[in-house]
Amino acid sequence: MDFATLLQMLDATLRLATPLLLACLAGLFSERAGIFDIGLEGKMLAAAFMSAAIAAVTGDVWLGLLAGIGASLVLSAIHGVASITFRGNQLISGVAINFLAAGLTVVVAQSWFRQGGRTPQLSGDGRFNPITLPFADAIRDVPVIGPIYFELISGHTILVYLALAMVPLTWWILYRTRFGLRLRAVGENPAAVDTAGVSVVGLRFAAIGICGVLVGIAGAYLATALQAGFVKDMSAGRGYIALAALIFAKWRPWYALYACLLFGFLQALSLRPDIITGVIGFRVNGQFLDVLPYILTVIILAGFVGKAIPPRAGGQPYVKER
Amino acid sequence: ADPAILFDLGGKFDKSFNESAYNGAERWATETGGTYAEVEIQSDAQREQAIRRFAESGANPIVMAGFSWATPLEKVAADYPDTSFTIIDMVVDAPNVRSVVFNEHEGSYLVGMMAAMASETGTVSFVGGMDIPLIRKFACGYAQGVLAVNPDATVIANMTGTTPAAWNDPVKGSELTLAQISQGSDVVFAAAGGTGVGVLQTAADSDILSIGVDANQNYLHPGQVLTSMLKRVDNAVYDAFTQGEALETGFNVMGVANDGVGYALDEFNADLVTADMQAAVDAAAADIAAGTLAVHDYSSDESCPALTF
Amino acid sequence: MTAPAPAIELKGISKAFGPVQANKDISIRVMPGTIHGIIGENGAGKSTLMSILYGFYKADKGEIFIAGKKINITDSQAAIAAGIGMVFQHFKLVENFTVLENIILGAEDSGLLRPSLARARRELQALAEEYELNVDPDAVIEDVGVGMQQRVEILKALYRRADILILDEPTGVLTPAEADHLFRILENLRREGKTIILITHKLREIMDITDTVSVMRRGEMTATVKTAETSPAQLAELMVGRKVLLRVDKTPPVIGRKILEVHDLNVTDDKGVHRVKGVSFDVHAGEILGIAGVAGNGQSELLEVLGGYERATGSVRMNGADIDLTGAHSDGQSRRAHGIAHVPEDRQREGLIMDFEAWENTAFGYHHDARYQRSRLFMDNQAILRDTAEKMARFDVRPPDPRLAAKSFSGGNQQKIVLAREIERNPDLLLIGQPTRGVDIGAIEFIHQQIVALRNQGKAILLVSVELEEILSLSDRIAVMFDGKIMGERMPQDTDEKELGLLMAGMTTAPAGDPFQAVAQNLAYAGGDAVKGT
Amino acid sequence: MDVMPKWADVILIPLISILLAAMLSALVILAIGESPWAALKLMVDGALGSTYGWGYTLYYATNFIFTGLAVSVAFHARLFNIGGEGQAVLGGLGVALACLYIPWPHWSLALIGACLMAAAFGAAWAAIPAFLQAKRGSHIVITTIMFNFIAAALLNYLLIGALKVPGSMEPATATFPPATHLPSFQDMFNFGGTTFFRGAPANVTFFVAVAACVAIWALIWRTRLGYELRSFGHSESAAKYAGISPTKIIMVTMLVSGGLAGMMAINNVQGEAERLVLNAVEGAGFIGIAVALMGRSHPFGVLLAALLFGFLYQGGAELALWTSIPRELIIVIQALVILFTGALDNMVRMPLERLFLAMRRAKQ
Ligand SMILES: Nc1ncnc2c1ncn2[C@@H]1O[C@H](COP(=O)(O)OP(=O)(O)OP(=O)(O)O)[C@@H](O)[C@H]1O
Ligand SMILES: Nc1ncnc2c1ncn2[C@@H]1O[C@H](COP(=O)(O)OP(=O)(O)OP(=O)(O)O)[C@@H](O)[C@H]1O
Ligand SMILES: [Mg+2]
Ligand SMILES: [Mg+2]
Repeated sequence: MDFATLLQMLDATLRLATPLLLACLAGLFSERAGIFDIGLEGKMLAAAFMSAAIAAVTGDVWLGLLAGIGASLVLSAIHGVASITFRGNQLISGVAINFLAAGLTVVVAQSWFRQGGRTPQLSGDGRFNPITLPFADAIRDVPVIGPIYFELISGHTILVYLALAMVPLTWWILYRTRFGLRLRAVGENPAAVDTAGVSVVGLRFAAIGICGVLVGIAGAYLATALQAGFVKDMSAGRGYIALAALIFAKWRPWYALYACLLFGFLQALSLRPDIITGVIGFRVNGQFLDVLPYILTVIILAGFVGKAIPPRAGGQPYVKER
Repeated sequence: ADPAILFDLGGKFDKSFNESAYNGAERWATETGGTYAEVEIQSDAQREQAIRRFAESGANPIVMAGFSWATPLEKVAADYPDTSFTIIDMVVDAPNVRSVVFNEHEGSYLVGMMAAMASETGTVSFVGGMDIPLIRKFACGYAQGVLAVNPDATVIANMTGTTPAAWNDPVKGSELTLAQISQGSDVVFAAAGGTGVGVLQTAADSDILSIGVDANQNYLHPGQVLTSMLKRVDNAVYDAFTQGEALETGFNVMGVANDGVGYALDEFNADLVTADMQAAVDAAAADIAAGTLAVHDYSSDESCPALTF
Repeated sequence: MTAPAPAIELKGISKAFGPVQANKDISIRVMPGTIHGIIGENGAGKSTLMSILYGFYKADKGEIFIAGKKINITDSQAAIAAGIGMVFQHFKLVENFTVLENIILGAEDSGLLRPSLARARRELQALAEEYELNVDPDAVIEDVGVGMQQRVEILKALYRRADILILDEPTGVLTPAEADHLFRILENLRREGKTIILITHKLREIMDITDTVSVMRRGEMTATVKTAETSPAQLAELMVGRKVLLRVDKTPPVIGRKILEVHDLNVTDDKGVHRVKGVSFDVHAGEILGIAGVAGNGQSELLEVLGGYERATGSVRMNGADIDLTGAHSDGQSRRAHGIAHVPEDRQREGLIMDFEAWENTAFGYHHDARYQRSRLFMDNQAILRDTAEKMARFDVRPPDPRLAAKSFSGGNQQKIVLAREIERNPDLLLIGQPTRGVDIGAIEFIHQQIVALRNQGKAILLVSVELEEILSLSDRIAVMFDGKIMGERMPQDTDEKELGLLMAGMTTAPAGDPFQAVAQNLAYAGGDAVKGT
Repeated sequence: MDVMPKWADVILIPLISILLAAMLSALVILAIGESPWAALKLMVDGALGSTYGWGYTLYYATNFIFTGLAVSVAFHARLFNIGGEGQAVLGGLGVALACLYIPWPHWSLALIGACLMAAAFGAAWAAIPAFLQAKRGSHIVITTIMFNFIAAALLNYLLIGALKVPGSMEPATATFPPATHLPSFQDMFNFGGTTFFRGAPANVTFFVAVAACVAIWALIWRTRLGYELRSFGHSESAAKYAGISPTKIIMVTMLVSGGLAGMMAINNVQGEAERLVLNAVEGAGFIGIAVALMGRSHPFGVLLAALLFGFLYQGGAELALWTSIPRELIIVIQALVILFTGALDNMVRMPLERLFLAMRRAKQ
């Protein structure tokens, strides 16, 4: 594999890892606050649809992004009402949300656009276009760093950079701010937060609100940056892979970045069977690469390679009065 | 009775195969003022039920677009001997069934020639949908056409996947295209259903040429789609609808010779197709029609002289 | 000069949890700079009342005045603002946070953590010096002992400038030395003018440290008196609602052969803490061996090992046969096959399935019994129902309805169901933990009689209880556990609460330094619980 | 103390939840410009108006009975088996292997063989997550989700490789030999010329499913294993006290659960398609969650809920055929049912409890 190919692979990795990363960080906020969220997939899908639909109708991708976030937030709110207010089962609520999104996006898309569950193709300002970073053209021909800067680092949509910036930001929020301290505490022992005079409900809603925004951006990225429109089921299991990445990352922001890059790389790799064959000398089945993230996660979960301990209060509603 | 059409999974607005079938039905409807029944299924399990319900409701003839209808049709056809069926892209051997298949390799050969002539890098590519013999037939014909013009050209061929989901994964289509571009391709032919939308989009975004499939897709990115490999599914549907209940059953091959396949030329790609190109392709088409030029059909022996998969 | 306003005044507080009326129209006044005790049986509503004061629960009715001003305590934030701090029965700490992080949680100065942490570190230093509250600010909670955790909880309150400190059963989990330390801290706090409310079951603690005391019974406040003007006997009567006089009539034991031989038993729990350290003892037929000790000194683990659901090393022989302590056959079923019955310490978590009906609970653990089977495949539910009805009649379980869910019975009746199930199996050895915890007086009497009757039939009984009075009145022989070890064995007629108290504190002889103080301290433990047990 | 009478818990609450779900679904239909009333009529007519409709309704219901039971059994042990989908996929593989490679003399023997293979394959697919939960504490919800994806990939791998018919376009096995074809309702209910259930896929498997309901009922409420399983589900600490091995219960429960999910394949693979296709399960594994929640994990409740979902599926298919309402509407309804009967249970329950409490207070 030559340098240019490697760059191209890494470039694809970055593109494919972005939605995973945004969703993974979204899940991180939610689960760190003690709310399990297997509804990432559904929220991403709903956001993808709404962002594409609104971008198509208005021709303004930023409005689309807002609409996508809005859709995701609505589902987050349902999750919150079910699992925080009414102390329902978070897993079941997540399952319901995934189905709700899978069904509603198609039903609404079909009755709105009559294109078989698709939105119209987006163009121009209706989608996020790649941005060229300063000096990218200038240093393009400098050996090694030139191509790296031009090919790999420059030329992505704004959302890619946003996702990357979210990693240190998430770390900083979690470990350096009051909000982060409380957020982590509420996922470990909500009673401690409650008796310290901080609202458990408020914190948890805030957490799933952030989760909704981030995964909403992930969905919008799919439909308006990676693609130019929505198609049915376009999240294609990315929400679950993000969940796997979250476990893989042991609920930590920097690890989340590495896990998502790894899974993104696997996805990029499965698109280039020629490279795999070239590097390892025999043909690897595409399905195998596609499910490798899941297999790796199961192995991690099994605790054979470093145990992943979820936040202690995760998954349980905070019940004061029986 | 009214005729009926059953679309395949991508839905009638997939901008390619199903949409072509839909256009045929619409053409019949506007020309004759007739009405027809239609359904877009969402899953394989609905197929048999859909055929039965239409047959029972008295629709005749019933046209099915897509090879996946073959298995349920084989099962059902005998139950409704008075109904005529048409299946496109697959052969079902029953007295009341008309099977329409296309010589996709011939059409692909023609657009392959155009790709080779338009390419500046000498590398062109192909993105297929689901990895099945039918799609390899496209790829193989395309590669033959490319090599006929430029024996030194490189043809990169990728399939999107091995499940029906591969027909509807524009994200993957787009990534495959980018990978091919990085390998030097400057013309990409998409035979991938809904996935092709992503291929054409990315080609347009990256300023390379693309080739559409089935329906005329030139309009999707004016000036950036070199041409489209036309597979006249619309004609097949139109024919069947027009013949009505007295449909002529049996085996029906549509190729270059009877205008079943071809390439698209319209105002959107007029600037891209040079006179030389057009002349060469038309000559080849004439040869194929005359039988003097034989394009190898992948599905005849599951092998391709011009491409390895 | 007018009297100062009470630091705390509650008026007409009521609170119901669904069908349970936990607090009924409760009023109470606590003067500033005093220590006010609250006592009452399990479930009397003490914790509920205090949690309402702290804003953890919301009262259905009633008013709260702090320093004479009516305030509306909607949540803990409001209580903290009013200068109230509370140390809960179950600590409210974030296990994987450091001490410092736990202390600033909810009381941060600004959006950013660093300045808050720095200030907390400084202030902690000052508080530690002022009140003898030494903690390591950077230790992680899950790595430190309960004593330190409790100090962190107190520091949390002081850091928030609490003038009123509520402590809910603070000594239940402490060693005598730690409790001693705690009381010194409380004295210091009182001297500083803080108001303290102390919930406890231990009358001796009340008598020793409080200025006034309130008694709760079944959700109601039955009396508030000056400590100096009352006696333990009077408090006990107020607590349970009638004169407390209960002696178990017992004939001298007829000691038979060795039933259970425990030799060099060691238990290490999942966290790697060494819980039981080389314990050896025997239990004979016709004998009750009582194991005394402060909660958390390894008794629970000992019972769990003998009951078959905790792993151990060492040797245990039952009727001369070795018992598997680690392998595949180490479970409750195999123990029952050896003739061991077990009334667990926590009947609601272990002894019963609260959602199961009484008859289903009667078969619990014995569901493989031949008489409960209809065929090889199916159980005979009718047989279980009949059996349950009989048992309920014999043990006077009220209401005698086998189809009622276990959770619908009161604590005493739940315990009778468990006891009936275990005793009626005619075991050679009965393990019984905290037999009367949370059980009312009438039921206590009945349960004690059943235990003695079983012993009179020549069965061996191993009794574990934190109620020293219960141990003294039931046991034929007493072993005291401290820190996972047996500190010594005594015959009940040759010992008294004083000596046992010393052993429970880990001392075999009176300590050299301040013997009087230590004895008094241990007495607080030894005597405190007795009232409820008797 | 019970606040509510039992009937309110098992009948009233699910009923209210269903009504809420139905009302919201009606709103969705209104919003896309169709008439909910007409849609309902069309669904009732299409699903229950003819023996043909019934044949489809019962066919779908059969699938859902199996997956609903699978989820229910696990629920009783407080395990959430969200992997019914993958287990059913593997069950299909088992059925396909049994039907393709063993020369069965008669369908009845083939049915037994296929049942065993389906159950064994489904159980095997549940065994790994179960083992990891029991021994390593890996959250079974996450592992079973992962295993769904792995199952799909595995089947895909086999259907385009070893099991594929050479030259065929479709990722599917060959059609099973005629001796393995199960009698459909059409074959069974053919009295003197009048054919019932003509063309519908309902087949003899329906009776197997009903028998499974009875068997699971007996297992849960009449056997020692069921007793242990329920004990474990209610209180793990109590189960340990009683000498019930958590490992054993988790393993056995998940094996039974996976086996049931796998057995669904005799209906859709052997009974209907008569070959194994890629997407044979079609989400039935997930619908099992809704069915179990609605049926309150009781086999009889599961039977009723499965019939309701069978009706929804067939009715929804009819809607998609004759109106512009896409079939995905069923998924929306399914989501709403899961939401209201599962996650928002307390929303319905809490006011009702307060009502009953107030009524009781008033009586006193
Ligand atoms: N969160 C709750 N939900 C429902 N019922 C509760 C809750 N907390 C307490 N109760 C019930 O309220 C009653 C009073 O309980 P509370 O904990 O106040 O008693 P207590 O006097 O502190 O007892 P203990 O000595 O055991 O701590 C009991 O019947 C208890 O079961
Ligand atoms: N084993 C136990 N461990 C801890 N707490 C217990 C235990 N048993 C009971 N309790 C608590 O004590 C409370 C005692 O209330 P209980 O139901 O016994 O009411 P009661 O009216 O006093 O009945 P009874 O007079 O029969 O005991 C229970 O609600 C429970 O919270
Ligand atoms: Mg209490
Ligand atoms: Mg009581």
